[in-house]
Amino acid sequence: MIVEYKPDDYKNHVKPSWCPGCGHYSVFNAMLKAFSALGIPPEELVVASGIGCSSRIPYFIKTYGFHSVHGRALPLSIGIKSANPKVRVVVAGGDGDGFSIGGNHILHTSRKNPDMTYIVMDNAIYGLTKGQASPTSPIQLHTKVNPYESLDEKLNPVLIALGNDTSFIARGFSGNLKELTQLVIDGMEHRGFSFIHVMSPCVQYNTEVTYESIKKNLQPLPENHNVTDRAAAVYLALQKAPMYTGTFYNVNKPTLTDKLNEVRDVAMLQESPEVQEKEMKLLECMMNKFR
Amino acid sequence: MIVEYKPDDYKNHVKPSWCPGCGHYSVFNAMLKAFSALGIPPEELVVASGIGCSSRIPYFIKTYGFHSVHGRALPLSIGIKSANPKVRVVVAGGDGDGFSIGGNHILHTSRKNPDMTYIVMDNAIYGLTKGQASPTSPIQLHTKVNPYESLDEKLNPVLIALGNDTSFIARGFSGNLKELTQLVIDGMEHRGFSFIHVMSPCVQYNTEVTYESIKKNLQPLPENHNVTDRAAAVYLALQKAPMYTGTFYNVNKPTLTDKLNEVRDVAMLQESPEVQEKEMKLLECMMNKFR
Amino acid sequence: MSQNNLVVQIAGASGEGAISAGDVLAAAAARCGLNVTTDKIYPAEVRGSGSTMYQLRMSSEPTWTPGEESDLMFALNEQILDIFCDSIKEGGYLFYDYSETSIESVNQLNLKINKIPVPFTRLSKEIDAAKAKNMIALGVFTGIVKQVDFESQIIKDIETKFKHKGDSVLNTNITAFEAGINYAKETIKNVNLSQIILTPSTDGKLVMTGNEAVAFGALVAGCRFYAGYPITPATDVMEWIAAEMPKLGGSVILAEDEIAAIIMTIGASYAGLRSFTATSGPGLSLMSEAIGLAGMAEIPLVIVDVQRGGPSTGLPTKPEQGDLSQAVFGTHGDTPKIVIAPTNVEDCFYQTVNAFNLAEKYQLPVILLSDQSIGQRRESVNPINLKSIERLEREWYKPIDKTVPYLRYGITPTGVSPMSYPGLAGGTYVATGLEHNELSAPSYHPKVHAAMTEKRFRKLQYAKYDFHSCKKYGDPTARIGFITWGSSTMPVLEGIKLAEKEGYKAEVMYPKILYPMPDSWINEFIANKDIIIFPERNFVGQIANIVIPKFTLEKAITIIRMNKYDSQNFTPTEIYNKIKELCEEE
Amino acid sequence: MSQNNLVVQIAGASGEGAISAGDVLAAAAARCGLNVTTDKIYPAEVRGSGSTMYQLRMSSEPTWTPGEESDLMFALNEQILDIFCDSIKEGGYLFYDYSETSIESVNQLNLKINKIPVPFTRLSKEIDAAKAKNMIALGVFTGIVKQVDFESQIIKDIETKFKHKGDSVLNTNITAFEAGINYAKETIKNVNLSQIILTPSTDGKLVMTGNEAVAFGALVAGCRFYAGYPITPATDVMEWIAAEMPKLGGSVILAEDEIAAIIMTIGASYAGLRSFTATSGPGLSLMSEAIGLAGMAEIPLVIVDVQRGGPSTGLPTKPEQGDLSQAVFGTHGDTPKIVIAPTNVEDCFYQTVNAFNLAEKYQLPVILLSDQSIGQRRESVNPINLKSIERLEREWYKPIDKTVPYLRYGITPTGVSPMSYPGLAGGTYVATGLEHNELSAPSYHPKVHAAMTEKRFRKLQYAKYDFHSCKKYGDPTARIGFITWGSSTMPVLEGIKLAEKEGYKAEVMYPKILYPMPDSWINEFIANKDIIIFPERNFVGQIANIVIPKFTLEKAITIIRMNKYDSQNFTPTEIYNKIKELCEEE
Ligand SMILES: Cc1ncc(C[n+]2csc(CCOP(=O)(O)OP(=O)(O)O)c2C)c(N)n1
Ligand SMILES: Cc1ncc(C[n+]2csc(CCOP(=O)(O)OP(=O)(O)O)c2C)c(N)n1
Ligand code: SF4
Ligand code: SF4
Ligand SMILES: [Mg+2]
Ligand SMILES: [Mg+2]
Repeated sequence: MIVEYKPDDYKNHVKPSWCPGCGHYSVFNAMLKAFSALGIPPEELVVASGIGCSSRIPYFIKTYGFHSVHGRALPLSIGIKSANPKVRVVVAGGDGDGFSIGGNHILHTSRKNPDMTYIVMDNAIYGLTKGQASPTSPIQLHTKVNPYESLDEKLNPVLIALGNDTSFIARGFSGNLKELTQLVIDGMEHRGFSFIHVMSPCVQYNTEVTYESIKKNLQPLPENHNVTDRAAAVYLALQKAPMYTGTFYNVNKPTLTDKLNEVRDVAMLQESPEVQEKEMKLLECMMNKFR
Repeated sequence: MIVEYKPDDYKNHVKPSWCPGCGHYSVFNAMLKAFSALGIPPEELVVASGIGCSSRIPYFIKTYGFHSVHGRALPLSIGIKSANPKVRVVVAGGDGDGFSIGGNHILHTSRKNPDMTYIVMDNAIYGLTKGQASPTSPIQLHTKVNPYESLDEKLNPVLIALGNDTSFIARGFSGNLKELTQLVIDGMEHRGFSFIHVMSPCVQYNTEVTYESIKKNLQPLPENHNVTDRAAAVYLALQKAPMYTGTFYNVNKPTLTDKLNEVRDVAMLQESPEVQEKEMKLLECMMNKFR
Repeated sequence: MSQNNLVVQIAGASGEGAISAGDVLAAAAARCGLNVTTDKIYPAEVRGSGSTMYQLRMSSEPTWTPGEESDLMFALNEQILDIFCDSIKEGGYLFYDYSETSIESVNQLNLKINKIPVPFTRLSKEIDAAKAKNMIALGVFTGIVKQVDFESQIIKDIETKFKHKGDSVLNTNITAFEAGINYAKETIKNVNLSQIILTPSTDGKLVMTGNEAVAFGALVAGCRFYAGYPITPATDVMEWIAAEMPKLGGSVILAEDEIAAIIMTIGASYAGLRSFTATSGPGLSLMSEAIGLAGMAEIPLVIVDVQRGGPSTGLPTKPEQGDLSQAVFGTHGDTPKIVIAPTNVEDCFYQTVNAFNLAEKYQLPVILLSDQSIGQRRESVNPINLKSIERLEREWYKPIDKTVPYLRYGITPTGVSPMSYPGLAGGTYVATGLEHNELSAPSYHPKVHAAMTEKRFRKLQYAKYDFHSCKKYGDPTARIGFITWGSSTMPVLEGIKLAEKEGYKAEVMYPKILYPMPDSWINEFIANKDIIIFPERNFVGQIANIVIPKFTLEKAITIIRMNKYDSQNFTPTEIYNKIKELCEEE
Repeated sequence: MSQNNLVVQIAGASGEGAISAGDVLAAAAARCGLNVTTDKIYPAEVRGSGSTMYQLRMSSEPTWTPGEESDLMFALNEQILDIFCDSIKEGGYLFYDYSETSIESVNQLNLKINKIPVPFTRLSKEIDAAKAKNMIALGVFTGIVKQVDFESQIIKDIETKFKHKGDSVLNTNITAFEAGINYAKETIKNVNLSQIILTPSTDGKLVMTGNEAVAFGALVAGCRFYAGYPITPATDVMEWIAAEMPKLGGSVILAEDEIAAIIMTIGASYAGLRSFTATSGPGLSLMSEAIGLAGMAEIPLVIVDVQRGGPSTGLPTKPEQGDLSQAVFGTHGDTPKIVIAPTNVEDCFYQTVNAFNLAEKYQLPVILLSDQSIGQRRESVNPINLKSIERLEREWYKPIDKTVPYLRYGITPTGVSPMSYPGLAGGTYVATGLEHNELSAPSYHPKVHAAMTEKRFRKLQYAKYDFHSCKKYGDPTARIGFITWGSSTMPVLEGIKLAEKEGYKAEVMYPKILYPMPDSWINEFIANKDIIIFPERNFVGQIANIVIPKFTLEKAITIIRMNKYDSQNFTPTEIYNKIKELCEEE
């Protein structure tokens, strides 16, 4: 018998506590719908996060969850996925969490290509700490920590992921739930590390990056875009107006699980067949190397 | 009277302790020659580094120096440069220091564009800790920490810098001192953050990335390459064979010092002219805001 | 019985402006020349989520704590009655929203208090100021508290607070305030506050939060570089500094994380500027490695930790004194550093100045341990004589004889060696985290390591008795002694005062410099005590663990660890009760 | 006077293979059934840079330390005579390179030792093995030490060591070894070692370094996940694990830094696997924040810190016991954790097993404090009965009644709550670093925070008396007591033994679990002591600071901090002298 899960089946007893209108609701809904569409039992899912308004999402979802520390959800999830390759891991967080303190981990996670999905809810602000400039804040956004001029150019998450050779790269928008749900599904179905950059406005603190300002500038990627052409994807990601949504890049590479399995196989060739798969025997062989 | 400094004038009483043949000697020599060519008095130079064989370089140079902690030479140097904008800052380190633990700082330093030069001596290995795989190690290089298969794809430093929009990006080779010296000079003359990726072999621990293996694959950038064209630079950086040397990218943007000065000017407009530039008056005005 | 202080509470749901009204009143009282201490109380989230209470004590005497029970409470809505009303003093006054509150819920408050109906909601609607109930409350307060003329000061403050929101908002608030005054004068007759005596001093006081005091203190101490990363409850330090420091030619940098932040400040200090960063527990943990670097490379540096509930992400908006052990010991290896803690808002200013002076004088990292309760609480501060604030200069290297090599890490009797800075001819050296010789070249020689370790720690021998920063209060002949620190200090002082009035004797010692701990002062203090009590707001007894190893005991002594770990402040009554209990045990 | 142990030193310049010869000899002696302890001594860099000495003690009795003076020294070149020769025992033998060493430099060694010329260089050239002087030395050793038949074991070891370098290298080394034996048998007549009694046990022993013992211990304890970042002197833990763990189905991941490394292990443990990471001081500092997360979220985890000289980058290749304070206190907030320290190589194995069992049983981070001296020293280890090693299971959650919600953080009498793992139906919850209620939802309620803090620390009440891991040695009636830890323990034991022989009494207590400190055991120990001495290799007295606050004293006691901070090990003689001095003071 195949059990079907409705989006609501993934809702936890803890209710989302975001401000009314916050873009993160939409990401939450897209995730529930995607889980349902993929029919994954709740206990086979882990939603992991760092710290931020966006990173509170595990509490609201009735799967396994881990609300860890600021910026570290990716290495956390590498640990989870390698230790327990059968579970599906979705990492969710904010632009501050992911691109500021956590920026290095996207790069190194891409190099390992674990089979998991990373969703960044980018509101170009630090929401939880009440509104400071983030790495994606436009230079004209003045907040209390940069009240006059900004010292930092904003970064381009899709471009950076392309530089990292992340194996699946897409951009969505909280104002377009349908497209976003599909991107989450596609990302989760991708075998390898998928990165989904979601424009997800903070209605409380960001006066520059709003539903309207984003929507005006958004456009789906050209239909003929070849998602395996990295140079073409870079070219499209470099465009500031319009800003494209959809899947920029999608290539197949061995996943971390594949590689770990291969390591185990090759390592085992060092040992004689009779000890293989007998833990005690293997440990004794190892001990005897000290003789 | 203009004092002239010979390369040897920048040598310290502590002698380089690298293995004979180590690529880092060449970077050391290129730096001394560049300092001399630019005629900078030793006391107006700061050479800052993290930890690694490469990062030991400040001891060997008779300028100001800072041998800090692993991976943090860039933010350290931002502090130095903002506090003391008149000094020239050169940051030097290794691939482990810069791309592994320190990877995030290249990104965020690029966003600030401080007027300083960052030289990475890339030997695709952790030299100081006696030979473990680094983020630029080719997948076929097996070391004691990855004796069977590698889990990590190597990263492409020039491509990543392009993703970060670093304002000057070049690649050199320890086997070509003349080109390297010129790149260091060009980087230091660039107004803004310059990143110089140097292929600098470890003769002790890296059996794959050697003078020969590098040289075979190296080629100068096409003469007609337009250094302000980021997409073109990305295309060239994506090439694996040949691997290009020379300047990939060079654009002008406001430097951190420019931006800090602008912040000060705008901030000062908040205060009445009679208190400006009188420190005690300004502090009293600030105190009176608490009344 | 007459009393020389007045405790006021304003309670409301979020959006009703209890906090902004409280801030206005605190500022006005301070400007009138009264001492003021405040507190914001958020009930546990599960009950009445979103409600807050602003508590404020004003007096012509120093206000050590915001008080325990209130004389006057203004309750802006019905729900909060249940949550907060038991904090009104017997005989105190509750002003409740007559128009909205059911008579049953008022009657049901079975307390010996006076319940005064005020039609907050109706009045606010009448004047078209539905969002200004809080200002009506302030008006009522002004109408009934006649000891001081608050009116003009409150108006001035409403102006500061609302002028950037435009004339219409400003006028609405002023109209509401006036409406409250008029209502009180015309309608409220049965309030008698004649027992409260408030005699303001003639020169007005400043009012600020602990975080603002730290930020301002840094500027006055000559600090011209800040790098930081936002974190509750420390972000306001950066926000204040970002607006003001550039005017003095300084640099404020938003870093990508706390590691980058502190390393930037190390770079700036190396380059010659006084510099600092502010954070809370998680950030302090991330800074551990860099603090060790500053200790080894002998770089002056101030790190402010506005402590919050822990461990881990913990309780970001709640106070706790849980980071002392981490501040003192939280770096690998033997790291020389100084840890210092202010006791209230005013002290935040002065201890910040001390922190910079200590850092510069001894060339090492200084950690200032504030916490959410003093960091975000508003208090009056006596006007500061800026010219009298001393700035100790770093001992700069002055190259004289070019043939003598510069010994950056020269071994000296005090442990302090003159420092140069980039740009100074003849002063080049390498600042380093490796063990090194006097010339700053790496050295692992056993004798060098031993001598350099001694050099670095020699500085602490001097620092621990510096700035006379170990204070006492109470009866020196008492056999009960308290040793406490930081934000637990004021409730202890007040508790001892309460006990004294009842004839129970106790004395407290509260070091401001917590590490290095001034052993001889501690031992003098405990010499004639039989009992030492360590009140602190953490579980493991962090100051107790640091002080006890310093005891050189001639006799057995009873040690009592008094730990509070529910994120609440100590109350003076708790301290009083402890003293009483111990005195009566005899 | 007869003696039951033999101390051998092999000294040479880098490239002359003193270390590899020492390793071969250590392995051979262990396989012959002798106890062996070794040490590598690098002289201070400024003098004789690049020289090393391998010291090795073998005995049928347990070899607690590598000994202080040698019976036999093999000096492979002339320069090192000056550096190392004063460590030869009076009456001991120096074998120097006759062919190369000038007779003046030998004569000038004004020592009461026997100087035996051996033409190392000439012999090696004769057999075309210029790089195998070290093997000739091993041969000479084998030729003169007739108590045990080392020959076949040494050949076996030379084979293991050189077989991957090809037959020619292997044969050269064996030829050189044989040449040494022949030379000794034929030419060296005036060596008399008859006073040395070595009676090997019949079953051979293992030989390994402390880092290898840790790595192997982890595998035996059931650990199947490792993530790490290279750092001296801990890297060899990862290098050993990387080769072996995959065979058991485990995962070994090279992380981008220490923060990522520990967070990966937290993820793996959450997902159900025993996991660990190994690092040294700078890495431990970077891990502070994550250790707090593991404490708060109650994730079992082992962190190995192979300590090196500090602070900061410090002295990467030298040992020090400077990270104890950091291990215990180096996290913001009140963090529950366990700190444990092995005393020698064999103990590295068993304490690692304990560390995993403690972590799993109490669901918290356990820090194992090794150091460079035991981590990288080779010692014999008694063969391990693998089947007898107990693996304590985590208390897993077993969903029975679906209507009962799963309380991941349920408050229990022991503080331990059953844990589920991803994949288990009915066990979903959110692991979190925020304060939370039993259901794992965030809660800042004061009562919840207090109750959860108590729950987390309740575990430590049980852990501190677990595994009977507080050991004693010496005379229980002695009035002199030592309290020490980790790698300082063995020299203290040997020093007490030396003192006993002279009639001076002392006793030592050496806890393996250092935090939580077992108070009642400590107080029992000190009850009849007048003097407590804390020998440890750091400046500030880190174990003293942790133990002293636990004292419940009925009387005054003399506390002596005996700190060594030049990165050298204690010698038994130093301990002996201290005991003697104190006994004679009386
Ligand atoms: C180590 C550490 N530093 C800083 C913080 C404070 N902090 C919490 S969330 C946050 C940024 C949140 O921004 P983002 O990730 O964009 O999430 P959003 O709230 O905007 O959804 C910061 C700086 C922290 N919790 N831990
Ligand atoms: C926090 C920290 N982690 C790890 C180390 C150990 N370590 C020292 S240098 C180094 C890597 C050096 O590699 P690289 O930067 O490439 O320099 P190279 O020696 O190859 O020139 C490592 C891992 C350290 N010193 N500090
Ligand atoms: S503050 Fe911003 S990001 Fe946070 S919940 Fe509100 S709208 Fe969303
Ligand atoms: S180990 Fe490698 S990187 Fe280090 S000095 Fe030797 S050759 Fe250079
Ligand atoms: Mg955000
Ligand atoms: Mg390298």
